[in-house]
Amino acid sequence: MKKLINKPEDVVKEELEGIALAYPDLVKVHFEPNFVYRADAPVKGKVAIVSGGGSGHEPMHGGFVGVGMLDAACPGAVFTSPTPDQMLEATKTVDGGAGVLHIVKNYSGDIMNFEMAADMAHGEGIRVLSILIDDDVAVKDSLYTQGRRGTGTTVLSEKICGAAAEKGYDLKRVAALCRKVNINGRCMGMALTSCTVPHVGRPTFELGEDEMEIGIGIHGEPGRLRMKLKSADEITEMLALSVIEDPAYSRTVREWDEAKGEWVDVVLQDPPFKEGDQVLAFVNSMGGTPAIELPIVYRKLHEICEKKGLKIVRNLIGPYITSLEMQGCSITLLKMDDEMIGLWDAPVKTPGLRWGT
Amino acid sequence: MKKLINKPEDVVKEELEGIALAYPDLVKVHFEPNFVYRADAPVKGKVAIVSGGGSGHEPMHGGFVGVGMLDAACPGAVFTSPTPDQMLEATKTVDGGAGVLHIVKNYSGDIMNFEMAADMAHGEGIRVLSILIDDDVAVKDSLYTQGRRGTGTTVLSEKICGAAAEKGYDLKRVAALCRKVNINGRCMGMALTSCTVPHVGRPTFELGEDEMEIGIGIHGEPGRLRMKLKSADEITEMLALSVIEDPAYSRTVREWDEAKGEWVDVVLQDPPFKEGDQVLAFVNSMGGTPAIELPIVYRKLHEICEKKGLKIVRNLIGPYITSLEMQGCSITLLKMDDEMIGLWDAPVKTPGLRWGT
Amino acid sequence: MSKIMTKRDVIEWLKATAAVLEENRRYLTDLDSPIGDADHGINMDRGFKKVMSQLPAVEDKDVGTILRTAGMALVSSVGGAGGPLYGTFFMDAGKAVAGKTELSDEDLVLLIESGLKGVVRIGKTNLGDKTMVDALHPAVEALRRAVADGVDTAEALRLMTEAASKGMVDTIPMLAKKGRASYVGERSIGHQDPGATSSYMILKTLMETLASGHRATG
Amino acid sequence: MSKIMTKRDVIEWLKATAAVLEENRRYLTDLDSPIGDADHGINMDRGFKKVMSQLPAVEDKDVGTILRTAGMALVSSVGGAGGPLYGTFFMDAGKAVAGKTELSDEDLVLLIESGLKGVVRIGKTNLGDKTMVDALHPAVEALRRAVADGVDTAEALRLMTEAASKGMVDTIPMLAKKGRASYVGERSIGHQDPGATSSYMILKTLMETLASGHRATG
Ligand SMILES: Nc1ncnc2c1ncn2[C@@H]1O[C@H](COP(=O)(O)OP(=O)(O)O)[C@@H](O)[C@H]1O
Ligand SMILES: Nc1ncnc2c1ncn2[C@@H]1O[C@H](COP(=O)(O)OP(=O)(O)O)[C@@H](O)[C@H]1O
Ligand SMILES: [Mg+2]
Ligand SMILES: [Mg+2]
Ligand SMILES: [Mg+2]
Ligand SMILES: [Mg+2]
Repeated sequence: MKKLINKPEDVVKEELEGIALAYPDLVKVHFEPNFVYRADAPVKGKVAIVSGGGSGHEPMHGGFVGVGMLDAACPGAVFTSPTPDQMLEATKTVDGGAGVLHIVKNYSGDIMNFEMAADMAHGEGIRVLSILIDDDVAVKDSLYTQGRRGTGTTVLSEKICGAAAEKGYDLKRVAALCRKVNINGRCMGMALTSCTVPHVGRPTFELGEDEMEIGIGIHGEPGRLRMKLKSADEITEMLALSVIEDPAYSRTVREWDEAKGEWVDVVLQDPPFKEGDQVLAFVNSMGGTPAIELPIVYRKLHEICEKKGLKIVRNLIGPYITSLEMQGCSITLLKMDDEMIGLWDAPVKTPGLRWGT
Repeated sequence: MKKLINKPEDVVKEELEGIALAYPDLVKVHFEPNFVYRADAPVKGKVAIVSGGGSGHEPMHGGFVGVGMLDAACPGAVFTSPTPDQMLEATKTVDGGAGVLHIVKNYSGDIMNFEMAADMAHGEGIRVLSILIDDDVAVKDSLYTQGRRGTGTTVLSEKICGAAAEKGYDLKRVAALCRKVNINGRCMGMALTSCTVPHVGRPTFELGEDEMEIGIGIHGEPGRLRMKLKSADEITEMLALSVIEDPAYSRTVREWDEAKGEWVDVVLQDPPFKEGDQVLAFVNSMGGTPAIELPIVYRKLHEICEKKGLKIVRNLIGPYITSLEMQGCSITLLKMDDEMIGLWDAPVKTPGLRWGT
Repeated sequence: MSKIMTKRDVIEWLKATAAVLEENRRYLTDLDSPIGDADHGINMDRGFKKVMSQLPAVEDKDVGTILRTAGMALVSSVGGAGGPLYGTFFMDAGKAVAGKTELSDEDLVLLIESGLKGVVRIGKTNLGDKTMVDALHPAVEALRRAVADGVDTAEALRLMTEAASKGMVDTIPMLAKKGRASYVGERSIGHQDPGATSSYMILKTLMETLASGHRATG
Repeated sequence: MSKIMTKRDVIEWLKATAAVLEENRRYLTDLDSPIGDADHGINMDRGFKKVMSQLPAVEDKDVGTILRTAGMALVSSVGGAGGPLYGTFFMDAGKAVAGKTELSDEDLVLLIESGLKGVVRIGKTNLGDKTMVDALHPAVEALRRAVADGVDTAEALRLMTEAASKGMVDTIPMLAKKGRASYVGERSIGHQDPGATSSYMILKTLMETLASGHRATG
């Protein structure tokens, strides 16, 4: 295993120490339980947004804490959802009195841990709503399984909802917006190489020199199928068409119902993409794929979107939701409306994403 | 070879096509000869800054074109300096009448090609000054060799000089500032893995599973020595101390003398770092090292700087001057004064670096 | 009803489990590679190390408190799916035997059954989803039946462990419907579920602890 | 003074060089790996392909124009160190024989010597720096001496090529002082310089072209 680390068990702790030293004007770091939070938290009267998940996806989520995005992020061990006490503490720390939105990626672990945390927070009198992100079209069936994973759309929802909270949206409105972002975003990823979990010390899976894995998640979990290596154009076409042509997808998710004071099942349906849609195109590096390759993918994606009548109105290109040093990419398309475009353009000032003032 | 590319010979062309499609508000791309230039070039009355070098170091240089940084960048083939006609055309395209500064990394190829371009531009009546960046302390001797390579300080000089040009500095002043940045910046890099030049198809060098290469350049050229893999703390210490403890370094560089109308030898000397210095600390990923590992390096670097009495007043952490998918990092320290800090903080709006408005 | 398990046995069980999971850290992680994210062994080991660090503070307390403390330690240190599931298993098991310092056969059935119910409640798991429940459920059934039939404790625990083992192996041909393994669809077939495997280990360790415990105390 | 090289020979030389460099693309790149950046063969091949594309437009022109065109094509397509160096080699060689359509022995010496001088001017290269100059310089010396001694052309070219070959091999033990190889310091020792190797190939091709050319024209 070749990594710039010390002991595997210290990776997350030392990473957080580095972040605390590097960005003191943007974030603070709390240890045991571990979470990164806005330097000026709590922001009075503003809805706070908290997310979290396993480490190894940097800059997500810790790198997205700051003005105009997340109020706090809870990093678990590498690829392991964080624990309820992290989320609870983070939630308490950043609540500015207007309530807290939990943005949760759809993995059993994340859901169970975040639900426990939300229940504890409710018990302490804090308003918490949760929105699930489940956008990974590589996972087909939702009826009898966990359903789609949360991938690329997570980053986009954090940016857009963060801007909305900054603008003064109330908790319900931020949650509704997050739900809207989720059902309008779809993602699919692929890997050229595996990644190596520091604690494990060996690649999670073995890929031949001429093989790749399609429909990969962000945890080094295997994809839906393995195939012979293809060209960037062919790979982009496979991912883009899977995303664009994905039919209406419907699933039941659990959300907290404030009026009833209980978790309720909510049925959500993704509207399929259609000609004339305005989209944000997000070409993401899995971590080990360098910057020279991403515009090659974007170029083909642009061509395909044009052919399909989708108009790319914004884009994001780079390593934003990664899988350690895995080489590969994912493509996310998010259907945009004017509200979302405005919020996307709003200033953001975090270690990982920064524009405006 | 596993890369998201189509044909090796099309990598740079297609990358540029992608950049043109992705950032039309920031940059335009000219093909044959290839260069990326500011969307609003030429900016009348502003000194223009042009850099260039082999491809494979993205986002450098093309990703640094835009408001507050470069006016144009000339990408050569992968790891091969661009040709004089690229620099000449770029220079002519962005000259706003106030002259053009060429920022040139100290490699024989870059120097010769840039000198030819400058001579041609002079022949066409364009004011061009050139400043060499040679900051790589891994290269010891300068008396009988090419001297130090240009590495991390290049990025910093482009940001700082870009801001100065934006502020209205005249050509001589921008050049003097660039010279100052260069002699105050030092860098050293290392590799955990080799990179693979697309045209070659195999790793440039072979490293054992437990080996690393210290004092590496940015072209997959071997470093000064190979050793057993060490921890992030040990690696950081090796790099940081090489940079911090590097003695006064003196070399003769060639610069264009406008008054004499010829190239003249200029002797430059780096002042060694000393206690009390304010520095910008730049922890750079070689391309394949993911974001989770860099704060671990930064953390140790911070500790060492503190111990040595250097005060980190600004930092930059991420993949900014890369070597394709190589895993590894480099550390650059740049002694800052108030002028440089102000220029560092000034707004920048490029595909690869963005803050302020 | 004779007491078959003392407070000390419970503590021994947790300690032995911690040792077994440390030993099988790599094995459980390897099982989690082809159909998961290669962390189950790491997670369980981290969790039970945390349990070990919390035990001294409650050694004098009742079985319920000990188990709930273990569960809370797991919830706050494991993360992933394993954290809430095994955390709930032990917290709910602890609640079921709150206040007791010695357990009868029936208490033991109640303890394990309550743990299983907690897992199912939190995980919304069905039998055959290819999870730890596929090991836990048949084990609880076997234990309950044996105790109801008056089988002696050692044999009842053997039957429980055997059922857990069979349930664990039976996950191999299953198509995963819960947890990360469900993402790989058809490719989950042919691999043994790591959670079912750790559950089997925990129950087997229970059997062994009580066997050696009884030997020790005659 | 007899003319030993026609305009057509020059074009054949360039064409044959393009073929040789294409064939040795991998080999030259491999030589550039341990002490450089693994692109010399790629660069030279790209450059001479560009030369080939420019040749048709100047085939009717004089030798000087043909060589200068080749040089400019190299400058504008090779990049790196090789581009300006070989570009200048051919541009300066061309300037030295401007206007001529046939070359004598002495013209050939002048051509190659001017090319070498251009390389040294641009590269600020000294003998022994472990560069192409270490192949070119002894080759020029050998050719000049042979021609001055009245040795016949074929033999003179053989001596030139032999000297280039020896110069090339002599770079192996050298410590590099110019170009990328200088960055690796001591580690440059023991490796043959890629630029010296391509220079040798270009000169060897010249010898072969004139040999076969002379056979062809009797
Ligand atoms: N909904 C569920 N119900 C019961 N068990 C589950 C559920 N989801 C996952 N599991 C169990 O958890 C195990 C994986 O645990 P672990 O690897 O620690 O967590 P993660 O999947 O978050 O990485 C699986 O092998 C499975 O037995
Ligand atoms: N200053 C110089 N003078 C003469 N030849 C040089 C000089 N610098 C480099 N070279 C030659 O150039 C060769 C490398 O060419 P190439 O690989 O194409 O360029 P680069 O080093 O820019 O990648 C070296 O092997 C050496 O022979
Ligand atoms: Mg996990
Ligand atoms: Mg090169
Ligand atoms: Mg797992
Ligand atoms: Mg080279």
